[in-house]
Amino acid sequence: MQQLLTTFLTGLTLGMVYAAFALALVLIWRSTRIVNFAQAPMAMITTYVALVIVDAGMSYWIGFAAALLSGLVLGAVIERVVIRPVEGKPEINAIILTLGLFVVIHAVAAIIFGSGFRSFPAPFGLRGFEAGGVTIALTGFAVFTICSVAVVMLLLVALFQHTDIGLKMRASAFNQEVSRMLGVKVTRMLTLGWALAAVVGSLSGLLIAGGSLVSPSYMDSVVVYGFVAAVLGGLDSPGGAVVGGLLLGVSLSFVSGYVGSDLVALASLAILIVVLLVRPAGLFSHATARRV
Amino acid sequence: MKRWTKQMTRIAGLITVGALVAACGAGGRPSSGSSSDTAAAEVGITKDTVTVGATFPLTGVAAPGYSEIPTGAQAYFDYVNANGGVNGRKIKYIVRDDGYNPTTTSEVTNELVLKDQVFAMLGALGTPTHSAVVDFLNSEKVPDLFVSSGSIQWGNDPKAKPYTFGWQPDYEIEGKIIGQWVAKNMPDAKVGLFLQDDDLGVDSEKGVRRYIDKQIVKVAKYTSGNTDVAPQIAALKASGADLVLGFNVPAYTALSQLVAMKLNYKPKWFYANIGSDPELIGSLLSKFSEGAVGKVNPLDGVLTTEYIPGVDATDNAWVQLWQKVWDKHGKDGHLTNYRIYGMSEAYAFVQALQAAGKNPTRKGIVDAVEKMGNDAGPPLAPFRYSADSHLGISGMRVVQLKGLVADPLTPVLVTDLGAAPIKEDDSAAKDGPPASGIPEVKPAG
Amino acid sequence: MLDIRDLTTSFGPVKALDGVTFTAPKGKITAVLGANGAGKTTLLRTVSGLIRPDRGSVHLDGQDLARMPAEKMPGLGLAHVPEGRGVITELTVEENLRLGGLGRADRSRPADFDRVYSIFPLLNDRRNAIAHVLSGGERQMLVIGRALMAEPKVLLLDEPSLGLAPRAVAQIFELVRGLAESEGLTVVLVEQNARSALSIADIGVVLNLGRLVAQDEATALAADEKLRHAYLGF
Amino acid sequence: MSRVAFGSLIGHLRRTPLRRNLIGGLIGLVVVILVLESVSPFRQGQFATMAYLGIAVGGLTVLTGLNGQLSLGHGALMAVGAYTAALMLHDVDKPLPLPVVMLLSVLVTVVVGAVVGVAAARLHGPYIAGATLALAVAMPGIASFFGDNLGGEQGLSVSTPEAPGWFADAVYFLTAHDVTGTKYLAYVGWIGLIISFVLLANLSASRVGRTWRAVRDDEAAAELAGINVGRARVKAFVVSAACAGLAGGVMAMVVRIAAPSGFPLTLSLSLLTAVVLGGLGSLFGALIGAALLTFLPQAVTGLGQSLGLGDLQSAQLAPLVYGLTLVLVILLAPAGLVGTIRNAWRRRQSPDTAPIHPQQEAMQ
Repeated sequence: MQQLLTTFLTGLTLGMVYAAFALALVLIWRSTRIVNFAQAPMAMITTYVALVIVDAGMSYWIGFAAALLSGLVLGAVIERVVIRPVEGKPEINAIILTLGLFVVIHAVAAIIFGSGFRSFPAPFGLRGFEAGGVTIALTGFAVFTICSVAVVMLLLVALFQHTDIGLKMRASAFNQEVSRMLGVKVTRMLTLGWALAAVVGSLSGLLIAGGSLVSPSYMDSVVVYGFVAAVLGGLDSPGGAVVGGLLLGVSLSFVSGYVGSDLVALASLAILIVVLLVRPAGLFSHATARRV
Repeated sequence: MKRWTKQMTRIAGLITVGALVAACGAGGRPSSGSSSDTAAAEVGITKDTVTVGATFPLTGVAAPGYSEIPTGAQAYFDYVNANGGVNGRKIKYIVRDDGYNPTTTSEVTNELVLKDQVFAMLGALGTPTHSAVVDFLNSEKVPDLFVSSGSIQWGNDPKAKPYTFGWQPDYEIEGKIIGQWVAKNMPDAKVGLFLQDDDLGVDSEKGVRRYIDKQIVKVAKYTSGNTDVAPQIAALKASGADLVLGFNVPAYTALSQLVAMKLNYKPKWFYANIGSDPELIGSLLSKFSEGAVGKVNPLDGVLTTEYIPGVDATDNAWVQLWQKVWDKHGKDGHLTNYRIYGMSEAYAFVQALQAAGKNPTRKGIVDAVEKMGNDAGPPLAPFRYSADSHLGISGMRVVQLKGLVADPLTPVLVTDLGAAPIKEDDSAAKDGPPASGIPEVKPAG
Repeated sequence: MLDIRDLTTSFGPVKALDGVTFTAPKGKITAVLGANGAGKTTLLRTVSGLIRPDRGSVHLDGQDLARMPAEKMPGLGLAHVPEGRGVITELTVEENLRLGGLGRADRSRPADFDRVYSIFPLLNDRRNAIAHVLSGGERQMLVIGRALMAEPKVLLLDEPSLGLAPRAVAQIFELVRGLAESEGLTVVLVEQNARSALSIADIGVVLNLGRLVAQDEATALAADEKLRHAYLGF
Repeated sequence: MSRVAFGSLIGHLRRTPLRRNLIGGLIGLVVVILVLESVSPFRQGQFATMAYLGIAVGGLTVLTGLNGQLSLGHGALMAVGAYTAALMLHDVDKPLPLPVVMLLSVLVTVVVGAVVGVAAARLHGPYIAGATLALAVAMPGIASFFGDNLGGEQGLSVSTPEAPGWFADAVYFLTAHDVTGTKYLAYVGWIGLIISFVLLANLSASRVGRTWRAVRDDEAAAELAGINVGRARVKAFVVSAACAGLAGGVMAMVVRIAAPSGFPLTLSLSLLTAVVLGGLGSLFGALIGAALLTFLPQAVTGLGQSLGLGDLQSAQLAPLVYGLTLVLVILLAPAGLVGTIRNAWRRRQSPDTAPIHPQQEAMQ
């Protein structure tokens, strides 16, 4: 029973992180129709920013804020400088470009920070929660993980549904030309979309790293599962990303604990295939395909 | 479409260009291939140099830790070269990155053997990676010395792989020694195994089961690369295991400790040597939570084994030598157990090269290593090298970590594969290094 | 009053607009007519900043709009209702309207939804519906309503009758007429259907292959049989 | 007179694509022999690597360039081919003849490719990308799970087959050189590459190829024209899987092992990058891409070392340069290297015509 609960809770925590990562991918997909494979190393490098600050003796929270802020800047700069020229071009160009960025950021991080493992602190306890002599794997940090991702999701919903800037971002994502006619500075919205996505990606990087080890490749598996989660939910649907992430996190945790650790990746493939065979554009795709 | 049907002729053009490029780079065919039967100088040996090659993961997931090994070896070779080299020859040490991908290992080993024309390979790391090239090296008759991996396949069949030698104690004898120690000292423990799902796990489990088959209540395997080990540790906890034997790499020692903390799971831990570098694990875990871990070493009290003196043994003559070498020739960073590992392999290579005589040949060094057996060197236990076995160091001792220091619980225990008995043998442990820090081995035979 | 002088736009070597000059007076409807490919839509897209002209000027209240980016236009009082309607179908009706309101010049007071809802009560009933479900006529109302949210001085209307039932077309034209008269809105109406356009317009201009070939009172144009046969197809 | 006759014979042969491709193939073979006989054994090994990468990239070029389907999982299909070959060449005294081994590698991969293709045919754009990405990551896990038969993490070692006597004799007859192991593998790889490229070029010039392009250009229009879109897509996937299988079979012999760690995600991704680097939709570009994958890392590492960088820095230089090359090619030469050169050439020939972008042609 305890094993069951532990497996479920670790899966849930991991699923929240996948969800955040998938959400970052969805934000970028919606605004620029690009799958950003460089999201993982971008998050990795902002986590290193936090690590440098923490290692310099400053508080975790300063590092945390700095990582999110540098994510914001990094996302905006990358969109402006590198991505802008391929927007609206064939999708494969953008895919190769983000793969190229993936490799470059990776190599740069390895050169600057070395390729060794470093430990990354957590702001809250890493000990499980005790109830009646039974320890549940719900640590303070896990609670923080779940809450912060939930808060980010609520903030995003509020931003998109209830603010003018959110409305402009959505409009730009759906129809750039009409948005321009209505006075929306579309390019600025795209930059903002990338910047916000990079912040959410950075958050997922910090949460994966918290109380664990980081190295330049520590986010690599997250990009796969995060992307699978986004595809599961439907790339256009932020809600789908969250559901996809949770579904994947919990099921993979059970596969790892009860079937075999080496079948985790296979299980993710199986889940994806089953879902896509039933719904080829993800669980939460709109009934109407917007292909013209 | 036109361009598709024209392709074939264009391809011809490309190949020509490729040939030109290749020809420029290759500088013509080497005159003496590996099959040289002339009396001329041996491949990789000149009047004043000996070239050796190595493949290590310098990038990618396996790079952390392992990429330090060649820096140690390099420092020791620099030390030897600064003191005149071996028989007047400087050792040129070429390291190539394989990213722990056997495909790349194969490519860079080709490069080392065919282009750089190394005399021998030294300390190439990894089981799957080195499996890819072991047949090639043997068919090219390149001495393949001291593979950095505990798989038994490097040494258990010298007929099939006459040029390949293991170095560290193989995982099976480590499993045996740990198993016997548990059977003797903790006969009532309920044992859980935490295994890496490859030859490390398989060979060690085989060794352990020889002694405590009935005590094992649970086997949990993780796949290298999947850092979420909570399901495995939860399964061990659920089984009620109160002693966990971990045959895993260092990162997973840290991860298993972290997850155990989350689950409030406090069994006795016994990590195999490969995963127990206390300094590395300590630094990995130093930042975690509640201050408690920061002050007390999380591995305090953990059991493990050792087969060469580690960086903690500051009063050991070997470690003092390594420290001296590193201070003088090391690059960035400080002396670590990985670097000591690299230096110890480099030391063994210098021994072998000396034993191969003034004009070493590939065949000659192989014969010399087969006779190296009990020669003095840093390992605590003798090598098992002979014409019938190319397995490396024959044993180790069980230690308990107190802070960052390893406290021996047993004398050095030596054994061999299969049913070979475990015996005490402290003979090699007492050897100190020569005053010069450079071995003085007489040519063999 | 929208004053267009010598407007010239090219796509590569092809001149899509060639020295077009005319004035659309305030409070009047100016119909831009011509065959397919005459340059009508290019004219509107150039005026609203979606295409950069080679030369020429577009003056609105003494300010030259030519070569200004499209996203500045709503703030300067110019609203463009594109061909094919341009409803953002993923947003709700009200969100589409809100978006229109964000571009208005004077943002000191809240956007006036009530005015649009009073003009188009149908939209009020469906304010929370996703625009995707609207019919063609409803979508046309929505885009005109959305353009009005910006409180423009000039409204550029591209083919509002396209694909609509005659009754819906009549309804829309009547509405545009009313807006021009009651609110002093300057309307530039691009239409394929010249006959019905001239029936509500005050002034007509005729384009052919990017050049202005005729410009007159709408009634006069409608009466010019030769011109009708040559360029207007009725 | 004889020259005239010869000329007319060539002219006659050049008239049909099949014959023209065959002639191209033969010329290619001659060049391959010349090259392999004149370079060092190390370069022969590199050419063997280039051959199997070229086969896989060629197949992917057909899928992505001709049919518009994206696959991030071709490394997994190569793994299928490699494991098939390895199972037949692992610890066996009398291995099957090499052509049979290669054929079986292709067949098994075709079966797997058909299954994947049927699933992928329903999907579009990023959804195919996601599914194939998951495939690339999942496949190595199968090898670990069935460790008893597939060798687990350690993999299956492959004993390189000896060159058959007739082959060695033939090469010796032509070139007066003996066939070493590495050279033999390079020959096997390049013969495989030439055969598969001739077949691919023919296929693309045939009705099937036109169908694929029609589906790529406009699915709805293709459907209206009576093309079974799903079937066309599955067919394209199967053909490219066959190439991946052959590539995997050759790879297993060149690398001498089939192990899960030999098929990381980066393999699949670098195949795709090679397709684009060379120029999407061109077999010639595929070969350029494969050449870059093969020669660039080693050249950069060597350059780093000759500049006095340490082993570690030189090792990290290779991925950095590779990544920068990708980014710069996409930003500065979006038609790929071949396409860009072709455009520049056309512009020189006739300055007025607008450049063509094979990608746009390919992907729209």
